[in-house]
Amino acid sequence: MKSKLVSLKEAVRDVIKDGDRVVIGAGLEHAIPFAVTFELIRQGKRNLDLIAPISDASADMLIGAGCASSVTGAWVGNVSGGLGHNYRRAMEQSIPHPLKVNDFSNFSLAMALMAGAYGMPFVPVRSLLGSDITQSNPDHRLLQNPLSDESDPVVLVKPLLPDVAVFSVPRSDIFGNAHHWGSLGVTQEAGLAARKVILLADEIVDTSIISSDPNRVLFPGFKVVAVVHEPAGQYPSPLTGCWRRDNAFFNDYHQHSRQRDGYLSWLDEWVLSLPDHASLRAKLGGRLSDLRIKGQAFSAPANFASA
Amino acid sequence: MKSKLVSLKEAVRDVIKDGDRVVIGAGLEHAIPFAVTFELIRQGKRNLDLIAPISDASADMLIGAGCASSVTGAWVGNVSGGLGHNYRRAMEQSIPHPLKVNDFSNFSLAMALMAGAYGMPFVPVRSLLGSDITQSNPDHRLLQNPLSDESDPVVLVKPLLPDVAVFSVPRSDIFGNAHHWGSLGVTQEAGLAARKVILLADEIVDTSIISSDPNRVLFPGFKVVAVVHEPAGQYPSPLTGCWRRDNAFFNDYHQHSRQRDGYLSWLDEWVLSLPDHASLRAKLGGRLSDLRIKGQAFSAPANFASA
Amino acid sequence: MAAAFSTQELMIIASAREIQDGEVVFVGMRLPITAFGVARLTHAPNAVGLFECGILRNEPAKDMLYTMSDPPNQQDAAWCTGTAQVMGLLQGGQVDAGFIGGAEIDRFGNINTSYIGGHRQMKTKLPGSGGAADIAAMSKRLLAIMNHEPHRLVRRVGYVTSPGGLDGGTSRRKAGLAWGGTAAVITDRAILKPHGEEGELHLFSVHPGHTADEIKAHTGWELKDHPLLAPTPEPSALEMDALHAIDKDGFWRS
Amino acid sequence: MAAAFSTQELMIIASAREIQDGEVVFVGMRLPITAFGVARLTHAPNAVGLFECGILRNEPAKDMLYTMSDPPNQQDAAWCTGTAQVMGLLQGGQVDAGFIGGAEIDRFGNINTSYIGGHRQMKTKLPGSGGAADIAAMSKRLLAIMNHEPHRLVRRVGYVTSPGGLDGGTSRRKAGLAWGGTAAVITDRAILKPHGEEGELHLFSVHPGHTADEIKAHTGWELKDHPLLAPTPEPSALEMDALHAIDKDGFWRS
Repeated sequence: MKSKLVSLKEAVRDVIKDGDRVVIGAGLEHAIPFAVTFELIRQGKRNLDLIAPISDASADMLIGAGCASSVTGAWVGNVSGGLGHNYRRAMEQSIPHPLKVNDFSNFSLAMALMAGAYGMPFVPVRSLLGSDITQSNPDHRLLQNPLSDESDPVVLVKPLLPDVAVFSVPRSDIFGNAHHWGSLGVTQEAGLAARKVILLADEIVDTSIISSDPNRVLFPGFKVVAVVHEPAGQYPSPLTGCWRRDNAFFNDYHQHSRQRDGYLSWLDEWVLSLPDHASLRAKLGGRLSDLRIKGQAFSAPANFASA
Repeated sequence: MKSKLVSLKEAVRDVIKDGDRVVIGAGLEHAIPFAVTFELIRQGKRNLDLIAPISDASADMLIGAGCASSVTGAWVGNVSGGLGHNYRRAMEQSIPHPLKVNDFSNFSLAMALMAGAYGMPFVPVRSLLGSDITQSNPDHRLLQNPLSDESDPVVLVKPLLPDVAVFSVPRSDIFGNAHHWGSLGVTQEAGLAARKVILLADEIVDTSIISSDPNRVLFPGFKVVAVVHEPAGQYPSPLTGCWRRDNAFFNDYHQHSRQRDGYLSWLDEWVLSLPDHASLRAKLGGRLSDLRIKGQAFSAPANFASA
Repeated sequence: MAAAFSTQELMIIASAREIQDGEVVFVGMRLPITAFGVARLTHAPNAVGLFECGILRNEPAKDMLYTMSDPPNQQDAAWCTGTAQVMGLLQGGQVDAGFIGGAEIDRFGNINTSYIGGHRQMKTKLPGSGGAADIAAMSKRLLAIMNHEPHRLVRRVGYVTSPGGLDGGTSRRKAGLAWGGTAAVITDRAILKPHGEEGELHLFSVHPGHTADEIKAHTGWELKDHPLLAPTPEPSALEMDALHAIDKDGFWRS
Repeated sequence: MAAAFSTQELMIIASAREIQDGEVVFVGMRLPITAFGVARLTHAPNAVGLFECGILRNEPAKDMLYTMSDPPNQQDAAWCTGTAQVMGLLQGGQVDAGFIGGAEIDRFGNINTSYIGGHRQMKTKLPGSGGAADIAAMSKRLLAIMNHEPHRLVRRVGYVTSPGGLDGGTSRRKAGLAWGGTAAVITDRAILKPHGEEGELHLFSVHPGHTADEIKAHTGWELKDHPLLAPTPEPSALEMDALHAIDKDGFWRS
């Protein structure tokens, strides 16, 4: 098998195209591959459709930088600060340009990705009943349950089929076989539904490490087209077993992004003036190493021996 | 929290009622809780609906003993031998009494349990198109996709909501928090869809072992109403990390069950004459201990430390 | 002996009282997760908490959380899984109660966290539902936490992100929601609960230091008295001890 | 130099040739899993194998398997998961080929493993679909393995467990199956492949030691010649070496 190891620059350049439907992290607030968010901004990608239930402040950053023409999600903001200022400016004032939002709830988005993952033509969701989400997103179709003789409304949600999904993982081999742990959000569904997957691996390990625990794999390695070895690629979000969250970074972003000018200077300092993620790590220095998880609370071993 | 630890006899007596819709194992050929199959026969439970994609020879044994009035599944037989002789006698000659079969395929059954697990009113399945399974099981409704303007048939499958699901697990605490590993079949869906879960645990461990690896848990402990400490409760099926399969036992069952008389004498020897599963373990003696997995191939540790 | 307490501490304790023993609760972040901890240490030792990122916890996390996905919420969790699994329990009717917040709530308990002014004539874009719509639709009881201002407690929200009683009466059931609805709205001034055939929110209890008149003046509809209207009971010493055992640094004190 | 080989060894090697490099294949048990191993060791080193119990393997298991769930198939798997996940890949069009067996197959490749005589006038109850219906409906190419007897290769099966070409022509597409269909039927006497507008199975190749006439006499419909009809190529030394490397005990030798 051929190694899929490439640089962050190559992965973003070669795999993500303008206009793609992309999942940049599927863990809500966990394991969001911000290194790809930053690199998409540096490479000036355009007209992306950002698919994610939440992905913390990643969408807000991409919207402010003009990379996105639409958001397919349940929540866009900054978990630390609440509102997403760039999202508001785009929606309310078309700054830097107009944005379309395809409204979902967290569960309906999970089910839409599940429908994509498992080849379902649609998925019936009851948890959208009563919500105006079915009004603002006409893709969601409110219908009578065809199996019921009594009044029984259901919402049919269409499958989502991302072009590319990007995930931060604690460890992967060079072929895209990877381990995930902690809360998973919609990672499995997004990985199975996507045409192509990019992994940002905190650590590159031998295949034997991954195959020692095949239950910790969420989707097959053959879905993965690029593996990037990028420690703290999820910074400033947390990654179970590896990194804590940098709450101050999110607060700082929230304050600076309140005004367009402040956002642009934040962007210059933290993204555009840095050539790559290694430069961000270097700039952070001790602030980053303080976030490294140094304790050990290991999973009890599971035996897979066959005899 | 109160301990849920009970004997096999108590769990089967108190939790599984005549007429219940029961899942006796969801791993196809893996981790089938045969100790419960045998105890259901000993207690003379009646009119069960057996829900399972496959469950190896468990359904055939229960059918021959007169415990089941229907099977909701994809395949009934004996994986080693192919055909299930009791299943054939029940279907072809109503021996010991007539049996209803609700035809599924493996995937449609998985999706029906998923619909039960996630509160879906139905689930659309394409993989039943073209099959006469939609003819012999009129619960499966062939309809036009309501979201498509072109001809696009889909099959709507109803959710399955078992009364009780029983699983063999390598380890559980006394509250029903358990680890599963290896191939999972429809275990997660069945556990989430069932009203009540019984666990047969090969080993009882402290809660801290389970919470050291919350990703190896498939459904919440609050679904579990009874935990039975029963080593080799899945014998003669295999259990990853614990027990190999006793192929000879299945072959022997296949030969004996060819004729009704042979089945009845097999039943007497291996089930009715034994008061409990400990007696079966004692009867097997070295034959069982030979199947114990003694090698070690441990999963690489995953760190869950928070700092 | 009643200890001194802040408004937020009172809201936490009032929220804790809404959790019953053995219940499965979507607790979310901020006040509710602390309320869950207080409930477990007092009257509800067997309550369990769900988080939509895919976590079930029997006990609250041991360290400070900025988000529900932070490492302390992962360590020693009872279950780490996906959003579909935990929220599927919700849609399957297996979740007793859920807490959500909001920017606007109306007299039938509908909550808007999406578009102030409605999606066609939006004045302000809010972040959106997250899991709130699902939790509002599918919990057996919905518990809302709000700041009590007239522009937040409005006669009718411009957009229903998370359904309460919709247009009141049977309209929630007619929309296909077989169970659930607003059980209580806990504000910084009062607790409101639905009452009457229409299920309109009524003033159920008045927090210490506030008056019914002041509360009504801060409510965007003509708020009526619940027949059981009473002062909100002050936190007991037991409740305050439990809260202090969790909030060691006094985050909710000020 | 062609080595001596058994009929089953020939069937395994003929099956291996149907697997292309890099493909995702539902391999199931018995002959196909061995064929997968041979293919990986010869022309398809990057093929991967799926098992409906919830296993993906890059390399075949190292020890003897009685069932696909046996411990040797779990150890060093590339992915251990559930049935919904692996078969969801199938319904999502991500599986290139699938192998199934059967009791009856008809001239359009439809397979019956449920009810001989049909479900209304059943003569014999067979075990049922398992995953076969799903694999037949949703693999990009279906590969069937059968013993070649007139009562097994019939004009029309009494019950379609696993759809091939249904009534021939466009009937499979009209049933809503957007892709797939029978690519080859590998028997102990021959290989049949669909041909012509109707997609009826034709005699594609004749195994060494057999004749077209004999094969036609053992087929329950008037079997026609495929335009590419030829002898089945004998196993090469490379293929036999690969097979022997896997089947160390000569299980398939007799």
